[in-house]
Amino acid sequence: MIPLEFVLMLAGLLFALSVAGIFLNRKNVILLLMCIELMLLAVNFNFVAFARQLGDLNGQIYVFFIMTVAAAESAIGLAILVVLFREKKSINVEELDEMKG
Amino acid sequence: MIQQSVLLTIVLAPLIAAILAGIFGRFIGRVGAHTVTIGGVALSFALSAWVLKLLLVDGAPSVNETVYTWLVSDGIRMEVGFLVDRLTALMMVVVTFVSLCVHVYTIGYMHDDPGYQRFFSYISLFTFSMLMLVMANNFLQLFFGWEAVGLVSYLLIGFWYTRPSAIFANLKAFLVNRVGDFGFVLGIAGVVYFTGSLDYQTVFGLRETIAANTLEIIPGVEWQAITVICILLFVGAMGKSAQVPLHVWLPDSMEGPTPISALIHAATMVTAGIFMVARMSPLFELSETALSTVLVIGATTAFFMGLVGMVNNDIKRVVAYSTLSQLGYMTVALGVSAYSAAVFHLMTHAFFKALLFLAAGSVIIGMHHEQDMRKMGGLKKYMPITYWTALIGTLALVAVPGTSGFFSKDAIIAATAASHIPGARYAYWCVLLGVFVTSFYSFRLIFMTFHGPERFAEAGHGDHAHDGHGHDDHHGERHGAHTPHESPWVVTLPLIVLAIPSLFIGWFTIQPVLFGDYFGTAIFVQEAHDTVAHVAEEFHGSAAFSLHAFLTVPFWLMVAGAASAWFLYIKRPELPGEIANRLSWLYRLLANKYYVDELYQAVFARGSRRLGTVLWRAGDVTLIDGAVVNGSAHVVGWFSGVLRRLQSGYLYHYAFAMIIGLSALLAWYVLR
Amino acid sequence: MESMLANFHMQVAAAEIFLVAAICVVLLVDVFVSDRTRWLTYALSLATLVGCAWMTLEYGVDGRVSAFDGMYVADPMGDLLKLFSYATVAVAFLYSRDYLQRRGLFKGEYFILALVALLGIMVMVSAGSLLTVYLGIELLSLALYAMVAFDRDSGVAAESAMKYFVLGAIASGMLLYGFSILYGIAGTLQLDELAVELRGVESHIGLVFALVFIIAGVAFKFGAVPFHMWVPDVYHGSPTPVTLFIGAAPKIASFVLAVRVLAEGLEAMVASWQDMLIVISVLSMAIGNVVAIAQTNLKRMLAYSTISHVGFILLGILAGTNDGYRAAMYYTFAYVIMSVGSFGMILLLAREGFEADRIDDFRGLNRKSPWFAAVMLMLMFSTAGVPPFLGFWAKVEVIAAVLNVGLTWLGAVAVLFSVIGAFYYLRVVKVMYFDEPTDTTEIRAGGTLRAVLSLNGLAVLALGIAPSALIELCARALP
Amino acid sequence: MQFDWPILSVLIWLPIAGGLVTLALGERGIGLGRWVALITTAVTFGISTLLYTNFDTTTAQMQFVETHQWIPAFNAAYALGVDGFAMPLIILTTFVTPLVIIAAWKLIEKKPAQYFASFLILEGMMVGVFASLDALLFYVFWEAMLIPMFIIIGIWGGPRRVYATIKFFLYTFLGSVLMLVSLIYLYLKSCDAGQCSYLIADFHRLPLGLNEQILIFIAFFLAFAVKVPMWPVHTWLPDAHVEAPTGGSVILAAIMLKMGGYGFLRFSLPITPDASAQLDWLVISLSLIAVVYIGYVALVQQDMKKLIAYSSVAHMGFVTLGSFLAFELLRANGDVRGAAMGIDGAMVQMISHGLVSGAMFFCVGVLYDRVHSREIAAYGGVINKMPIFAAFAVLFAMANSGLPATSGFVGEFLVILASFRADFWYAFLAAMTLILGAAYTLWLVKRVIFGAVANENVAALEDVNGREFFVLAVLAVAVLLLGVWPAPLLDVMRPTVENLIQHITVSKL
Repeated sequence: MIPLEFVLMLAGLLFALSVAGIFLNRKNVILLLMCIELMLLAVNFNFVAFARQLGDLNGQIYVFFIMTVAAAESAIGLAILVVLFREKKSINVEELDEMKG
Repeated sequence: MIQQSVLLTIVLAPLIAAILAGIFGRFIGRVGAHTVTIGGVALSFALSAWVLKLLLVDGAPSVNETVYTWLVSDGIRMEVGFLVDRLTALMMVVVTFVSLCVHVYTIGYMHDDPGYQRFFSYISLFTFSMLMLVMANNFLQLFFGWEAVGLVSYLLIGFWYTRPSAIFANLKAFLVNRVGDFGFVLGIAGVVYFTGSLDYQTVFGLRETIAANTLEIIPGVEWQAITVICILLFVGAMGKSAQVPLHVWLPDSMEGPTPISALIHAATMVTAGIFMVARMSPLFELSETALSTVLVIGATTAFFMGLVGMVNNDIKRVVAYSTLSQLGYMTVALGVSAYSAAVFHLMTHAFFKALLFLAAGSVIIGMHHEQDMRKMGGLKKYMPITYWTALIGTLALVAVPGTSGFFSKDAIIAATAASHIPGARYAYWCVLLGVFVTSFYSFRLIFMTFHGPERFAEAGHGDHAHDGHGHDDHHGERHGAHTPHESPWVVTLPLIVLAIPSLFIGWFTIQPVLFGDYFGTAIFVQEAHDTVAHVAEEFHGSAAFSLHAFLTVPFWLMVAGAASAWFLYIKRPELPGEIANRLSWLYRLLANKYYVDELYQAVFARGSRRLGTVLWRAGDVTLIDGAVVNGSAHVVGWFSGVLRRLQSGYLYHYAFAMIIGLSALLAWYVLR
Repeated sequence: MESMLANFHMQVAAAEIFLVAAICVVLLVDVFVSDRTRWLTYALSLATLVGCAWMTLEYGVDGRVSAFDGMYVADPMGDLLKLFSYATVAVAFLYSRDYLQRRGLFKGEYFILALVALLGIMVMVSAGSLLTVYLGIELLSLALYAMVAFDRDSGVAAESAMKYFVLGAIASGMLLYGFSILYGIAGTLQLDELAVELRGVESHIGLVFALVFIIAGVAFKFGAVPFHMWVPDVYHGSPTPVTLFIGAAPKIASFVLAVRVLAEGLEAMVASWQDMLIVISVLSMAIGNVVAIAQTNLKRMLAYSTISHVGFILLGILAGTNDGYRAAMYYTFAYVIMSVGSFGMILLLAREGFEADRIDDFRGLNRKSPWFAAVMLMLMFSTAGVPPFLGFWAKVEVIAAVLNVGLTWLGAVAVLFSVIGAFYYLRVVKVMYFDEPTDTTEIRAGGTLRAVLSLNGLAVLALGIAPSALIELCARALP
Repeated sequence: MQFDWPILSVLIWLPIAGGLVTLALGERGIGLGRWVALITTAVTFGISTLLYTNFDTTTAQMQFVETHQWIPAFNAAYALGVDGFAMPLIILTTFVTPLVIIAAWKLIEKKPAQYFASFLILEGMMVGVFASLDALLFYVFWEAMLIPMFIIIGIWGGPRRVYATIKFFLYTFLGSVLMLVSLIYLYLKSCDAGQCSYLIADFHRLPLGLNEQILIFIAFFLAFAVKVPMWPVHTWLPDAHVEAPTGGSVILAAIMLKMGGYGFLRFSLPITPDASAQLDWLVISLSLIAVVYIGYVALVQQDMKKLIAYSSVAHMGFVTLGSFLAFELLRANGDVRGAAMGIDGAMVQMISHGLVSGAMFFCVGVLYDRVHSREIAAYGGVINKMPIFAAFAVLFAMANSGLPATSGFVGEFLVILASFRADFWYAFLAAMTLILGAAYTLWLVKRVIFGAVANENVAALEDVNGREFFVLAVLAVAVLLLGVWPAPLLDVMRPTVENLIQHITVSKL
């Protein structure tokens, strides 16, 4: 079977990827939402792997909760996105700089 | 037995009078004011005389008692109290007597001055302060009187406060006196340090312990404590008694009304320093160094200030410089431990110098407030009383044998000759030549004012007094050529009253005061220094003393002075000008009073103002406030301006910041 | 079956359960009421809060009781925090009404979302396991994201909502990542078990990883530097009532999050997280105070002041002692009271087409209304930590806490920063008292707002003169 | 002597209550408000005199003590009491405040009710500072005091009032925050020692190591040096004074500065004696710098208020100098003879300076109300138009330059005597004030009071009215009385002073 370390590395990689995605991406807000999803997935990997390792169900239960919350989260995110688009007629991250200083 | 109530009355009568005249002046009116004050002073004169009688005739014991405790700090009682022995009593009588005369004189002199009541209240206040000073039985009260007379003199010099010159002069006088007080306070502090007391008797009792101690002021240099203290105290005396180099205020103080010049700047206040040193004789006797200092400074003042008097043309200033030089004589006497002689000269001088000043004042009235002698002359026939009294004063001043001035001054010269402490030679020559100088300027004054051609005809038109100080615009009179007239009786009466003692008092009092033990324990002289004793050996009664004088150098010097004055100002009036041109450097040096005023003005006045400006602008404003206080504020502001720019508004920057923070923490932990 | 339910101890969670039910009711009602009868929603929400309060008091506990198999913990501290949250939310409602009505925002959303957020707070307060902690956080955060954006016609609101959302998501992502590793190491999600498990373990790389990620998450919820970037924009962008709400209740949540996770779960690692928190809190005090000086917008300035205050709250927590936590709690309460008041002042002055959120809008308030100028004065000086006001005692407590663990220098640094901070509060007082008013329109605000705000101001003074009441309360909650 | 009613609490809260009433009456009710203010302050003064009449001059113990639970959580008590240091200062406070009220009677157009209220509240707090026996309570009053003064300068001040008042607030705030830290530190130490307490008396007994003493000393020093103010942290004073309204300047100079000196005597010396012994050179040299340096700076001021402000700094130099002589004396002579005199001098100087500088600011106020200029150059020959005023001005000027028989002399004299024991040069530099003080004060008098009428503003002047006359006369009487017979004041303090000295000469190490 795959050793724990590999999974953890994968998860870490995914996490790093998502983070990088968030602050490298200068364009599209949608991308941000996807990165966030990715981040949560990385976490899920961890939980599942550890749960498997420890032979303890709690971790997997946790994953289910995370998935539900993630759904809700992206729903809210998209809602906000819609409002934003109504106001700014754009979803360009670089144009979200009305407030600064 | 002398009751405290009597002493209190003596002191408080003038004070109450002053308060009445000062605060309620506008209610009691002019007459009220001078009645009250003259009454007060007369009362204290009478009582002082009585006290003197009690001490002399009835042989009452001298009083030394506390009135009340000012405060107690650190176990040291500071009290207000009276020490009345013969020295004090003498001073009291002199002060109150002269003051009384001046009060009466003032009625005439200030006759049409709007500040009439104020003036009377001031001079009464002065009498109070002076009495407090002389009657003190401790340093604290001495210092109180010391400063109080200074205050009154400040107020009186600036009496005509609209005159720029007057308010300049009074500020100057106060500050110069403060320089003296600066030393005086330190001296007192030293006394307290070594004796733990301010009371005369206690301090004198412990003087040996002071003498035993040394002070290390400059590290490594041990100084006799007694010397340091005495010199510090004497610095105070230099301020009050206008000794070189603190003499500069006295000539300017002539800005004050003439009665004041007579009372404060001739007869009484300026002699406070002399009195103080005499009082402190037990201390000064223990330090030859201090005595030498006193001696040299006194001698310098006596001679060189006299020289200045020779070239001055302002009648009051001439008298002022003569005062300086006479004070110098007294100081010399102190220096050679002839305290009794000093006090003796103090007394006689009080009479004849007051007389001279009042006479000068009378002349000034007669000349409608003209003070420049070059615009006078021939006044003899217009103001005879003034002339004769002035002449008497002059004779006393130049020490014509028999007059009061002669006895005191000759005693001083003799004492100086007898002294052997360092500086005695120098002092001797100074006082000797001083005689010539004195008689020259004195007769010069007499001749220029009362004899010779009548120059007042072309007087007037603005620029009388050469230095522009002279005339008194306060009276708002027209100046011009009107014939001088004799002054009213209120003016002349005091002249006459003062003329009498000026002539005779020396004759009768020299024996007891100088050679008898008049002062008893009040004055202490060490055997080694006892110069008066030497004089006493040659003294065989006043008459003999006077006769013998005709064979002495001083007498002929005096005659020479008088003669040359006559020659230059009556016989050949054009000569002085020529001499002035011939010796122009000397003339200018003297006419400008050795440029001391200019020096002080440049160094102290302007210097300290410049220093202040530098400290303020550079130190406070620029460095502390600018750099540190506002600087730090600006730095913070600048930071906030910079840091707020990090809040760029870009989402990815925000995220980036988070990541940075996260990785920084991680790195920190993983790598340590 | 009964036994199973029995060891659930559901009644200790009565308040939460009631709140859920109530939220549904309000939601339904709100659907059917018209704008004219909207006050019903308002009234019901307030009633709900009262009900919650009653429940909490009724089923209050005087010891630590855990329910739902340890997922849920009830303790005196929890009860106190909950009660305080109800009060805060209620005050927020009372303050916000006028403003919302004037701007046609008087909709159900605000109240319902607020209640949901409150539920989230309550769940966090009573969280007994990493799972409940997470759920609570998300309940709260999601509600807040929505609240920020709920003024659909405001561009800045949407923008700030988006920023808040994205960053918040990242933060909870980090937190979760940390949780997951922690779970892997300790093998449990229960906080109390976690504490036991970690006692033996000596700090190793994995643990540090977990710790750093968790700290990052917590710091974000607090809005501590360098995880503070969202705070100014969100405070600035969202409608003032929302700013008021965000500025108040969630601080309690952040505090409890720190206490539950760090103090209870990771107490074994105090040494490690103390250092991190020192760095974070010093940075927060520095950045917050310094940058606030440059602000012209009052909401934004208060945002930065919040950051600096978070620094102080962290001081209490990083002390790692019970006194420290108590001090932090006290500080949190004090801060919430003050910030609610400050934003309340903005709401008081706001009117149609006038936000009153620039500092200059307070010009010459002393002319217009001496009383409310005085209230603002008290609030400002209190926030600056000047006696005799509430804020001073909060500072005293936290400083005492850090001094007590030997971090004297930290105390000194803190007070020095508070001096820098004083400057911008003074500036507000300055414009109110020393400047002439620019517009002379009278304050037109409802009676309730005036009354409650006045009480708020007086509370700041009263709790400053007689602070022991609140202090004792905290002491009883956290013995 | 103890009353069965809490006299000190009354002295604190009566004015504050009066202030609140005045506020409540508002600007419309000012007619009544004025009287409320006046009567409250007058009554307060009346009551405060009871402190003197019933004061037990035989003991150094705190008197009129009240103690109540305040914050049990950290045993902070509402503890009040006075000793020989506090009592005179309290009376000074209650004495000056009514005068301020009278002086401002109808002159304040802008928000008079708030003006009077601020002063009343301020008075209560100032009394609180002097009366607190509990460090925390002390600190609360100490800081809270800044708020009304901040308002006073800011609202009723001159053109640069905002800068001045913010500078004043931050300066003093910065000074005192570190004191708070060290107070808390001391509290925790007392806990280690077994019984937690914020009582100052307990701090006095607390044993402390040298290093912590030095740190604590520095913290206190910052707080008090700023208040006094000592060079170089004095620069807030000239600005604050110049911009503040007359009443503000008076209170600032007369009372607030005294709190610095009071703090040194109450906290620095007894709590950290060893550190004081270590660092007294610092305090002494700063004091002497203040006397000389500031004397020169005052000489060149163009603004009357600034000049007086600087002279205040110079005079307060004597307070700090006198307070810190003890150790120097111990080193120089092996005994502390003279230390008591130094502290006596410091205390008298504080009271006297309170009266004199207050009076001088009143004088400037009188002129300012007529001509609306503080520039010396704008005056000249005032005496021609205002003889009575001129008389007062000269009197106070003389007091300011330390003329005997005025209160100004007593303190300086004692301090000079004492410092001579320590070191000749201390006395020498201190005595410079005789010259400098006279120079700047009398030069001011010369340029403002004397001379011919300078301009039409001066020509238009009219002499003091009854109200101003009353204020100045009362102060004049006080100044002369204290100068002619200071013994009563000294007697009140003696036990306290002796107790302090004998406490600080015992090392805490």
